[in-house]
Amino acid sequence: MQNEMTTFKPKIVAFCCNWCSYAGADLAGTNRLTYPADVKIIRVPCSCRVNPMFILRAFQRGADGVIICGCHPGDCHYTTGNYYARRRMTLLFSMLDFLGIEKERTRVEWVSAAEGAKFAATMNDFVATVTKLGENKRLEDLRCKK
Amino acid sequence: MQRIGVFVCWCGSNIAATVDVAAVSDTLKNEPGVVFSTNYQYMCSESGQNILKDAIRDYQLTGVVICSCSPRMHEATFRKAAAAAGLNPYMVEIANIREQCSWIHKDKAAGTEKAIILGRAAIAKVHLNAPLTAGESPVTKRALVIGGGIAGIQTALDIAEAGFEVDIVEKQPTIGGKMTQLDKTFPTLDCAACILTPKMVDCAQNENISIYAYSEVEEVKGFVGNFHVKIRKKARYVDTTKCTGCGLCTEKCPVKKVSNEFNLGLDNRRAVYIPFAQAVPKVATIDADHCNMLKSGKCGLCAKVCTAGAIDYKQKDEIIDREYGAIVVATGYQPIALDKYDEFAYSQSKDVVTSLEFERLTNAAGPTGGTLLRPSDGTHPHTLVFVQCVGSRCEDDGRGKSYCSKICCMYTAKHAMLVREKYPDTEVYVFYIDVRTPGKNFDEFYRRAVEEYGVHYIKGMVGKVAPRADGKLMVQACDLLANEQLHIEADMVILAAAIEPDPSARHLATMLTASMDTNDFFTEAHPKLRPVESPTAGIFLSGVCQGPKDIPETVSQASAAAAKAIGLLAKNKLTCNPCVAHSDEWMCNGCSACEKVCPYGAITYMDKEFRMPDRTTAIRRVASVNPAVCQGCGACTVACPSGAMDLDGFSNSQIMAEVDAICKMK
Amino acid sequence: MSKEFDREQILRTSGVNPRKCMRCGKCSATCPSYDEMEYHPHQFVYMVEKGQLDELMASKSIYKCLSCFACVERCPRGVEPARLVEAVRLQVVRQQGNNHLKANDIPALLDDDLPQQAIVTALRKYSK
Amino acid sequence: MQEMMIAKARELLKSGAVQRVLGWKAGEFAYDVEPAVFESAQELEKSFVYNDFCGSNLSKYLIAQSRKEGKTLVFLKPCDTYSFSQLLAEHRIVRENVYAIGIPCQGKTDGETLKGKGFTGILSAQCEGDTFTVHTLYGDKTAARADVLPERCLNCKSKKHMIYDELLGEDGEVLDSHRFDMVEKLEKMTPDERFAFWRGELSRCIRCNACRNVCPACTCEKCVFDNDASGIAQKAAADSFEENMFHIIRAFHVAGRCTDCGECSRVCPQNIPLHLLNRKFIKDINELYGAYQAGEDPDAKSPLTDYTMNDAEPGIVYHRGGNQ
Repeated sequence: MQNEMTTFKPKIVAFCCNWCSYAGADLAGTNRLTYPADVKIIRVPCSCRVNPMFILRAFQRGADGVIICGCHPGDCHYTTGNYYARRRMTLLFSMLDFLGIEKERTRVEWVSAAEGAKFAATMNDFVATVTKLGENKRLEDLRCKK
Repeated sequence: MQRIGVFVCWCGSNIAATVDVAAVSDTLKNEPGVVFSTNYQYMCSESGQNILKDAIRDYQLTGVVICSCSPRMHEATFRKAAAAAGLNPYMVEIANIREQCSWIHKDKAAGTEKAIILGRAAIAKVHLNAPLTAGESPVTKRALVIGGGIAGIQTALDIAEAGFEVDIVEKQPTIGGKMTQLDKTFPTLDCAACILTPKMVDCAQNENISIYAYSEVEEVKGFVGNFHVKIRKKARYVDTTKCTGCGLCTEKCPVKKVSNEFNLGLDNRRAVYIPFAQAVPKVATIDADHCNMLKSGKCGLCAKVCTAGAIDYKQKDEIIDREYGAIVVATGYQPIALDKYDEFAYSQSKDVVTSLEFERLTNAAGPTGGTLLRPSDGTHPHTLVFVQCVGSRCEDDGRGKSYCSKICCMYTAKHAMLVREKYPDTEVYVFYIDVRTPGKNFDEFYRRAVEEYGVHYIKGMVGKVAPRADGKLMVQACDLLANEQLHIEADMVILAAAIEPDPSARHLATMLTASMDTNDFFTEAHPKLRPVESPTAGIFLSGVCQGPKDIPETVSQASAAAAKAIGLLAKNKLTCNPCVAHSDEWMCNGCSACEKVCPYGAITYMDKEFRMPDRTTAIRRVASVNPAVCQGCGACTVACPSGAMDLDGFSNSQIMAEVDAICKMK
Repeated sequence: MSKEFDREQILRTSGVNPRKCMRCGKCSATCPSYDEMEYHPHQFVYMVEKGQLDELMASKSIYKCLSCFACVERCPRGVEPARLVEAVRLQVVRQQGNNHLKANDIPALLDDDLPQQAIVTALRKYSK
Repeated sequence: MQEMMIAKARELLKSGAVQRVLGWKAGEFAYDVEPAVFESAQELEKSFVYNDFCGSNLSKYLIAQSRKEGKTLVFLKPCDTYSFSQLLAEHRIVRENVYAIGIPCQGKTDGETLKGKGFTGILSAQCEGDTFTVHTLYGDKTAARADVLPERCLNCKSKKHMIYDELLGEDGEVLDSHRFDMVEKLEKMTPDERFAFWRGELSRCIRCNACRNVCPACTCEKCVFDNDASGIAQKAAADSFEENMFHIIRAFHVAGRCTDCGECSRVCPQNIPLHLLNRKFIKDINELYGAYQAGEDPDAKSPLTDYTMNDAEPGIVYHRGGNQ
C-alpha cells in the first residue's frame, strides 16, 4: 500500500490567468522554486474564462485534480472577472461535493504575479493532497460499469 | 490539417540542462500535423528567428509551436518573426518549458516528459488556431472633461493647447470647483482666486474649449475613440447668450433667504444668483426651488429689471448629443458630513466649523469680508482649536473613512499660521495624530507655523467638545507626550473633515463602465505605472476622483491625464486586440447573460432577421460584440449557456484540446 | 503564571487587538476618570501590546475605570480600551482566586441613593 | 374551472383578441394529458381539459408560439408563472404576443404516481378537498390527496401568480415549503453515502434528453450537447463519465435560472430525482448569496451574473456540507 502511494503520480491540470497567476508561476520558475512535474499549466486570459466544462472534461480524460488560479479578488486585470469565477467555482465545487466526489480534488487559489513562492507552495500542497486521495475514480464510477 | 513546425529552444543551458531538447523535438516530430521539428540554442536570437522564418517558407507551415521561455517573455518576438515570414502571427503558440518546466524540475527524465506533454498541448491548440486580424476603429478628435474644477480646467486647457476640441461639463452654474472657495493656498500662500480665475477665463476664451456649466452627463455609450454622450443642460431660466452678468436681477429679487451654497450656508443669496463675482460663465441662474415666479407664477421682478431681456421662465432642460474620442473624469470631492460626530458638537454649535467653512470665514470675498468672526455672535475669537483627522483614518463603524485625506495637515498648518499672523492676540492649538507633510517645501511650511508663528501643536486627539451657556466651547483633549488631559476654553473649534469622492461619481462610473474602489474613488489601470488611466480604455482620471490629493498634485495629474488623452486623440485609428469574444448568431438565445457580466459594455443586442432552414424568416434577438471594446476576458463565454459566445485565441475547443493533450484518455 | 500567558489571556478575554491602535489618544482625551488613573487608557493599550503587565496589574488604575465605554465609543480604530482594562482587572481578580463581590452580598448593599448601574459595574469589576 | 376556461378562451378567440389557445388536451388515457394548441371553438370543445393531470408547464411552449403572428392565450398555474416570468426576463418570449390567464392549482398528480400507488385501470380522477377519488375500471377508489401528489406538489413553493393579464379564481400566497429537506438530508450524509446514492440514481440514466427537452430553462437555440463544435456533443455515452458530465453541466447551465418547477423529475422515465441537483444549486445560492427565487422579480440580478466583493471563497465548500 505504502509503495503504491509513493509510485502514484497524479495528473493535475492548473488553469492560470494570464495576468497574475501565470506570471506568478513564471516567477516561481525564475526563483527556481520546485514543485512536482505532475502539474501542467493551461494559460487562460482570466479565471472567469474557465468553464465548468473544462474542469469536468479534465476529470473525464483522467485528471486527478484541477486547480484554478487567478488574481486576488479586487485585483482582476479585467476588474470583475475573478468575482464571477469565484461564484461559479464555489457552486460547482459544492455540487461535486454533493455528488460525493472528493472535494479536495478541486481548488481555487488567488496567486498574484508577485507570489511565486505561494504558487510553488500551493502546487506542492495540492499535489500532496491529491496524491493522498489516489486515482480519481468516483467521477467515472458515478455510473456503474456493468 | 495544419502544417505545424516545432522549434525547441535550449535557452543555452537554462532549458537544455534539465530537459533533453533533442528528445523533445524528436518525439514531437511524430505528432499529427507536425511536418518539421528542430531544436536550437537560442530561438530568440536573430539566427534562431531565421530558422523559424526559413522553415515557415520552406515547409509551408500553417502553424508554429515554440517550446521555450514564458510567452510573457517572447511571444511578441516570435509572432513578429512569423509575420515577417508571411504567417499570421496568431498561428504561433508557445509551450513554456523554461519557467514552468526546466527551472523548477531537477530530474531530467521528468522534465523531458513534461516538456513533451506541454509541447503536445500547444500542438493540439495550434491545430484549432485560426488566423486573426486586429481590427481598427477611428478616433473622434474631441475630448470630454467631466468636472470643471482645477483638475478639469487644467486638463481641458492642456488638451485644447494641443489643438483638440474639449468640452467641459460642470454641474454647478460656474466652473472653478472647490478651489474657488479657498482663501490662500499652501505652501506659498498665493491667493487661490488670483491663480485660479485667470485659468477660468482662459477656458472661456479658448476657441477649442466649450463650457457646459449647470449641466450633467446623462448617458454614455460607445467605446474608446467613439463615445456617444448625452449631456443634460439644466434650465437656468436665463438666456446665457443675452445675459451680461450685470447682476441687477440678483439685487432686486425679493426672495432673499436662500442658503448660499458657495459660502456653505454661512450666509444667504437670492433666488436668482451668480455664485461669485468671477464666475465663468458669468450669467445669472434662477433657482427653481425658490423662485416665486416659477413656483406660483407671481413675481416676475427679475424679468422686469433685466435690460437685456435674458430672463426666460419657460426655458427647458436641453439634451445635447456629442461624440468624443476620450473622456477625462475630474469629478472631485466633498467634505464628509459630520452629523455622526456628536463628540465635536458640530451640529450643536455654530462656532464649531469645518475647515472649508473656515476658508470662507477668512476669505475676503466671504460672508465676513475676510475678518475672522465667531459665526454665533460675530465677536473676535481668542482661542482656536484645530482638530485633525476628523473622519479620516477611521476604521470603526462607518462614521468615517479608513484612508488618510492627505490635504488636512497642510491646510490646517496654513489656517493656524494665517490666524496667528493676522491676529497675534490669539492662542491656536492643533491636535494631531501624525503630521504628514511629504511634499516640496511642505515640512518647512509646517515648521514655520510652529517655530515662527507659535502655533501649539499637541500630539493627541480631542475627545469631547461641549458648548457652554456663556458661548465658550469646552474642549477636552489629551496631550500624549506630556501624558496629561487638557481642558481648553475655546472660542472656535475647526474640524479637518475627511474628504470623499463627489457623490455623482458612483453613477458616472456605472455609465462609463469604469471601476471604483470600495471608497468610490476611481480605480487606475495600474496603481504605479498607469496612474491616470482607468482600466476602461479611453477613460482618464484627473484629480481627487482617483484619490485624495492637493492642488499641486491635482494639477500634475490633470496634465498627465491630458497628455494621455492627447496621445489617444492624435491617433487616426486604433488597433484592437484580436483575441476578443464573438457570438455565433445562430446559437445565441438573446438571453442577455453575457451582457450582464461584461465589464466593458462591449456586448449589445439587436433584433436580426434570419432566414431559417425551413425557408421562413424569423426575427431573433442576438448578441453582438464590439471588437474595439472587448478586452478578451472571457467572462461572457461561461455565462452563455448555449456556448454561442466564444473567445478567439482561447476558444472552448482550443482549451479542451489542451486539456485532452495533458490528460490523455486513460 | 508567565507574563506571556497573562497577555494571551487578556487579549483573549478582551477580544482586543492592540496593534490596531494608531496612538491618537482619543480614548484618553475622552476619559472622565483620567486624572484618577496612574495609567491612562491609551497607555493600557500600549503597555499590553508591549507586555508591560506587571505595572498594569499592580496599578490602582484598573479599579478607577468607570466602565463608561466612552473610549470604546470614540476610538476611530475600534480598539476598545475599556475592554482591555476590564480584562486586566479580571486577570488580577482571577489570580487572587476569589470574588470580591458576590451576587448574594448585593441585597445588603442596596440603598435608595445608590444607582443600579453602580451595583452592576461593581459586580463586573470585583467578581470573576 | 374547465368550463370557465373554455368559455373565456372561446370568447377571446371569437373577438379576435387571440389567435390561438395554449392549454392541455386529453390523451388516450385520462392521465395522458398533454400540452396542445387550439385554434377554434370546435377544437376547444372537443379536447380541451383542465384537471388534476394537467401538470405540464406550458410556459416553454410560448417561446415558439409567441413568435407566431397574432396573440396566444395561455393558461398558467402559479408555478408556471415563475418560468414564464424568467423566460420574459431572458427575452425568450415576445410579451406582446401573449395573453396570460392565471389559474389556480391544488397540486397535480400524474399517471406514474398513481400507478406507483397501486391504482390500475384509471378512467379519470377527481379531487374534493383532501380526498382524491380515482375512477377505475374496477370501481371508484379514494386516497388522501397527499398520497397521490408527487413530491414537487407536496412541497409546493408558491400558490401565487407572478405575472398574468387576467386571473381566473383566487390568487394564493407564497408558501413556506420544505423543499430543501431532501437536499439537506443528502448534505448530512457522508461523501461515501452521497456517492452511493447518486451512483444508484445516475447510473439509470439512459440519456433520453427528456429532462432537457421539457425544462423551461433549457431553451437554447442549440444545446451544447447537440453542438459538434462544443467538444462535448455526444448523444450516446462514449464513456461512463458522459452522463455525469451531462447532468452536472445541465444543472450548472440552469443555475440561477431554474425556478424549481420540477418538470425534469416528472418526465424522467427512469425516475431519477434530477430536481435535487437544481435544488442543491438553489439552496447554495440562497445560503451563500442571499435568498433568490428565479422568476420572482424580473429586475433582480441573477446570482451567477452578479457578485459582491465579499463573496465566500470556493474553499468554503471544504467546511460546509458533508460530515467527512
